[in-house]
Amino acid sequence: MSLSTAEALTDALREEARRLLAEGTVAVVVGWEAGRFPNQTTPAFISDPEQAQRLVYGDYCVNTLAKYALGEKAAGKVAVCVRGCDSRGINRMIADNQLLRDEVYLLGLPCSGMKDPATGSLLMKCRTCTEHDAVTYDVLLGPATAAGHDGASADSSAGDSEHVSDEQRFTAVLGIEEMAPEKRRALFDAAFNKCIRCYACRKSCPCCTCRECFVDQLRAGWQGKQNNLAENRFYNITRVFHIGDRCIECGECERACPMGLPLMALNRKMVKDLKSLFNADDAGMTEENSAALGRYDLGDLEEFM
Amino acid sequence: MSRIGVFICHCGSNIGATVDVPKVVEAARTLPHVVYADDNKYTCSDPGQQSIRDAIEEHDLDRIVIASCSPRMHELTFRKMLHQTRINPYLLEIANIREQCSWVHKDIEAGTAKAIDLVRMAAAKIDRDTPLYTTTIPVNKRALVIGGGIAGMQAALDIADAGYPVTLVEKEPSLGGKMVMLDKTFPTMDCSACICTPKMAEVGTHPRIEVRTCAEVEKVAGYVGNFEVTIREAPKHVDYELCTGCGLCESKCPTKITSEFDQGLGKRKAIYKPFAQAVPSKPTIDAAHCRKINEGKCGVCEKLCPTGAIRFDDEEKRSTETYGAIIVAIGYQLIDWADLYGEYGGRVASPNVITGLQFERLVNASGPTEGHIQRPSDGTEPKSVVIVKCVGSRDPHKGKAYCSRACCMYGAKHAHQYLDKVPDGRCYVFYMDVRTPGKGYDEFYMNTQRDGAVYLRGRVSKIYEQGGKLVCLGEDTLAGATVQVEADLVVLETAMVPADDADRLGSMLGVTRDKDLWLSEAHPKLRPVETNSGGVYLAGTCQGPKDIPDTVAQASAAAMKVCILFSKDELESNAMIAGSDVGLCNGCGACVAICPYQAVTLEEVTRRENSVMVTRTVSNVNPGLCQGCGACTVACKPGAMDLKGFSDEQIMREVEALCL
Amino acid sequence: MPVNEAPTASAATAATAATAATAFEPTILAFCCHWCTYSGADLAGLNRMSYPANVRVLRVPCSGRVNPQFVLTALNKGCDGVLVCGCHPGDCHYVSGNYFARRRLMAFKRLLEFTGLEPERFQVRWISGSEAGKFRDTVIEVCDQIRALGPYRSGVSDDVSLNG
Amino acid sequence: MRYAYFPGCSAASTGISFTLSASYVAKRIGLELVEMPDWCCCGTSAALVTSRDLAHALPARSLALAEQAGLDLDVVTPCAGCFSSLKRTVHYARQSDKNRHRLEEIIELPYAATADVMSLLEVMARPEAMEPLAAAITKSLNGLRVASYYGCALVRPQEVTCFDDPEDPQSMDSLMELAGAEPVRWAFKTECCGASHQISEPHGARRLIARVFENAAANGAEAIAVACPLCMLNLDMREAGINESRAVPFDIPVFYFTELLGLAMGGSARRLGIDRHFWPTGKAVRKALAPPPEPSPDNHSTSELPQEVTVA
Repeated sequence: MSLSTAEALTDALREEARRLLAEGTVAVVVGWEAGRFPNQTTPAFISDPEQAQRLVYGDYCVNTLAKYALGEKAAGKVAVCVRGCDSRGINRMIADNQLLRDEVYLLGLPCSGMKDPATGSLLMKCRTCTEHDAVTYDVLLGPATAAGHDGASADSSAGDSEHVSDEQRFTAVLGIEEMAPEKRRALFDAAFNKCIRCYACRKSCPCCTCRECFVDQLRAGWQGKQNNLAENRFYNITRVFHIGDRCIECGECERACPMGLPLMALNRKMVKDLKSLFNADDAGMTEENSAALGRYDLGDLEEFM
Repeated sequence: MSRIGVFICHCGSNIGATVDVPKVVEAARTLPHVVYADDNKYTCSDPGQQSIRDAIEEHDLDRIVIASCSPRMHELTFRKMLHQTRINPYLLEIANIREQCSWVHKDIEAGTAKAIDLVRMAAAKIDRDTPLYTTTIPVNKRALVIGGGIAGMQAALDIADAGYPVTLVEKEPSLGGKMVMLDKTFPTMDCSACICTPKMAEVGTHPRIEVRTCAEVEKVAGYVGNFEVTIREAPKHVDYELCTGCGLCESKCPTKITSEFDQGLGKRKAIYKPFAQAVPSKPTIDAAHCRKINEGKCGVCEKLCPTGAIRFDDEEKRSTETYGAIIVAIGYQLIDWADLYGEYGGRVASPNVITGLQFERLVNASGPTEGHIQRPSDGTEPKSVVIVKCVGSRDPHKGKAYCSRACCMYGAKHAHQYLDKVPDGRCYVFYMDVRTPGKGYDEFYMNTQRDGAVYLRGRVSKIYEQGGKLVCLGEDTLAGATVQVEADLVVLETAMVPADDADRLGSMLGVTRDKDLWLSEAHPKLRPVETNSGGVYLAGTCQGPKDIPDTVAQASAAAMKVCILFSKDELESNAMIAGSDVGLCNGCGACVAICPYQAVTLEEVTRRENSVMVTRTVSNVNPGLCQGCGACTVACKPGAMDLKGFSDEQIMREVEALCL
Repeated sequence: MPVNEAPTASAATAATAATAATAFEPTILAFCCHWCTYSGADLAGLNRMSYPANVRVLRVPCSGRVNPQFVLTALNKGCDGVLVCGCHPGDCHYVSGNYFARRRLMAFKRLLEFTGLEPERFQVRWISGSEAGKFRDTVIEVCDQIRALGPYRSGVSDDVSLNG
Repeated sequence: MRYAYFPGCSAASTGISFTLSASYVAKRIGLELVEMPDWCCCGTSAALVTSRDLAHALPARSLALAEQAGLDLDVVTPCAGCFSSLKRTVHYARQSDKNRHRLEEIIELPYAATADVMSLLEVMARPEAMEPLAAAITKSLNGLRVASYYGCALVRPQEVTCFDDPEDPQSMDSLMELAGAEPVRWAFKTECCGASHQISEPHGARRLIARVFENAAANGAEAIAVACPLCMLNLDMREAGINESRAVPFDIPVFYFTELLGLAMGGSARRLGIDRHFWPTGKAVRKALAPPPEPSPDNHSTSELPQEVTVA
């Protein structure tokens, strides 16, 4: 987005944050603050009206903030800056009974896609994002981008069309599906071998809100602790299966993964299948829990007869 | 440390022939935690069981693996045997080394290896088994019967006669349902009122049956033995304590409305008893048509009432009570044929094209025409009648695909009644097949033909009015010719379809419905009166079209099921049920939607966590309802929900044992 | 043959692979639901049908009880193939267990195949209590397919493939 | 209101008065009919009996040529037979691409099945036609009791025609009412007129026509309105033959509904083609137009007939 828009939104955000904190409507504001370098930001948790100055909004606010609300809500009502992905994350946690709508105050911000600090081009997760604008908010701090897309500066490859087609969204999946089974096996074995089981993917995922993950429990046969290919595969495939029908495709898991595993390809494989097999609707668009594996239809496709 | 005993059965030669049993015993001894292994000729026999009981004492065993025939055969037997020992009957695993091993693998070596694997799996699983206990649920010994037709009344009478209190809820102002509308009943032709009204009177006066008319079930909560049912009673505007049923009000009431009971052929007043023999035999005021209530005028009934029983300002009453069991007996209704059959006249059909129930009212002595068969259009006696069967039934394209079972018989009855009352009349019956499956049914059909009813095998393609006659175009497939019959009256024997509120009531009670919205029984052959929802039973046509004998039989069957439930003070719940670990559960509710028995609910708990009192919702399984399918355990990501007897750990152990 | 050797393939694995080629007999785990397929399997026994002994049946109350993690554990611990069987949709003793199972296992099967598992190694089949023949034929078919595929390597360096 | 027009083989021959009266009415309500280029026979029931592919391909060729000519208008056809054939083809083509490609293969023309097909009755009964119709009607038909006869092809099979109620259609009745006639409620609106059986199986088929007249007469009809040249032929041409074997002959003239609409717009019998009927229409026309502005010449039955057409 252009410099002027960024500054305008930053001022609006700071003003709103200061007002909310001063009035005491919220106990903490979750946003971004500048990092050490200009193209870097880091999540900020402001509870003092004077500190609202630290908040920024620009092209490099790469973190999806939804899940931080869980950690902060003990202090009281939490204001969260929300774009498309964050707002769907909030809906996700509401649908999973982990959050109540009135525990959060959502500051809607227009988003035309964030940039990768390393390369300056559009982040992969924003390139394939289908919902730029916040699906739910209490106040909208700027014009929704869907209407006016001032993406002059946005990377052209994002394409001006607001709505990403299914082909674009599932390109990675389709690419892998076309590979021969052995090549797919080799690709994922190599990936799973790299996994160091740091669980950053679980930490950043708004679907992963269990009190104690199955991976951390000590149960016979349930989950080996070894960091080898077979147990890594067990963890990764099980996690995809657990969140597959609730995934809001925010791309945080892949972005957070230090070892660069193709996690979104795995998640989107399941999202694509559930969409084509049971025409599951996109997750997190409303507060209802529309998880496809949590329901059934008498007319479902039959392939096991 | 568990002390496992393994017992391998020869089952005569069934196992011994193709499995080297001693070798399996040998292998069993080497398994972890197995402290005793032996073989028996016949483990299920009395000496066989005794040898196990002795071994338990002698070797201080605390769990038993039996490698024998299928658990479907003797799991129960061996559990009963363990009841007589100090071992919990659920600390038992059975390895199926007969049906799924010795009988299907001829090669001894492969068979023996497999048997050893199966024993190893069972031993690995039992190592993780925990003692299980059935819990008890209190049973409120009060029954609720929904629907006051013959089904509901028969069920209520049986339960009340067995000594249990019953509440009978009926939507209409009087008991009787559809049966009391009929004139005669096949095949014996005894008058329907003569056999139905005594039952109504018996129900009305039975000390343990509380009849609630103009009442509907609004909400059902709870589960088997403990249903919390909210009943809404519409205002009757008459105080039944004071009213003596003298009928003065009804005679003087100026407003005349078409009578629903007479299927639109007769009239009734705004304050009315649906029919003479109504039970309770007291009138109600139809608020929608009462001039006093709507326009404040009239009030004749209030002035005339000798006991001052009229209450214009009566309000609807709601009450919530506890019941242990519910019998659904809401009956059926006839299909609305006018929208489906334009060729018979559709919405603008002649008034002389009537349904079977309307014919019943015509021919009924207490009906609008005192039993004289008259054409609704001009009141003249029809000299020729055409009866058309399967209107809406067995017609997947326009109506319902199923056969409504009773119309062949009551079609023949109508023909018989008509020829009886109009000796010089001619009666034609168009049919596809005549189905007379009961005692004396076919003889009745033969008599009707001997009376002169002309049975034409073929469907009627068109009915139209011309020259004051109803011209029925059809065909006689046996003669291979098209047929044209001019009739004064046409009776359509229309299909039975579920009552209007069947769908709503079904979802309230958790009873599934089939594609035609009939309430689904638990098993079509083996459990016809039970449902998948514990404590809810079905009686009569709400479960599907049937005639009166089947309905009454089903009503008594449902009553018996209730009495079985009430024969015990407490209900023993299933032992192998799901359970949720409060510490692991974050209340996401994924399990709640899975359960077909609504056994899982989210409950609020307050407990100390990390030295802070916390209140949050967690999932809770109702032992009375859970049937132990385990579908919810897979929906639970952290594995908080687990199934006793088939827990994640037990199954994982079994899988590991198989792979070693 | 699938590319299955983990980078640190030890000599032991190479040795066991050599002996595998001649006498490979797959180990197949079959989750069977108590009410339908398990009784179908019993019926096969009653009728003295015969099928290969590679299959070990693990009884579960309902196909809805089968957790995909059981399948992953089985494959990781040395099974060469997993079969899940249950009642025909509509016949489930617990009303909707197999409807949920159908959706879960359809999604899970595609996920496994997406990460490279051969489709024959994980199969699901609805077999009723009276379809003894169908149970036998399914077991024979699955055994032949997996025998042709060879042992399944879960990719662990100290891979102790039971039969490979 | 602009439609592609598929005249059909009867338009200029046996159905000439339908064409005359239809064009008369169309001009007055602003209904523009653009004839489809190089249209060919629709195949009607003959093709259907021979081969299903032929029955689908013949209309497809005409429709494809219209598409090729850039005439992307919905198609109107007066004759019920053409309507039934064309509509069946569009329905078949739209069911699946496989079907459409099969047709393209046979007719060797690209065919996208974009144009829908409607009968003239359906078009004229639409709201946007009813307004100009009402405006154009200057004379009421003085409550002439008209029984509207729809025949079979216009309303059946319902899944294909998707037009009006297959048992008790009302569209023609509403047009008659608009023209000031009194629509008769009768039972044979959609019963078969015997169609081509009148030729192949005359003895049996005549009864089908007789019962239509019987029910119309029984309900006091003074005229029957039709919307199909074949119904017109079977009723109008054979009424005389049927009367020969009746004690009390029928005297119910048969009109195309467009003829009656034309009369109500002040059109003369000659201009609307009413003078070409077999059964004399004078009495009904006089009643409809009473007081007659000027006595229209009464056509006397058979003498004027072109020689080759003799009454069967």
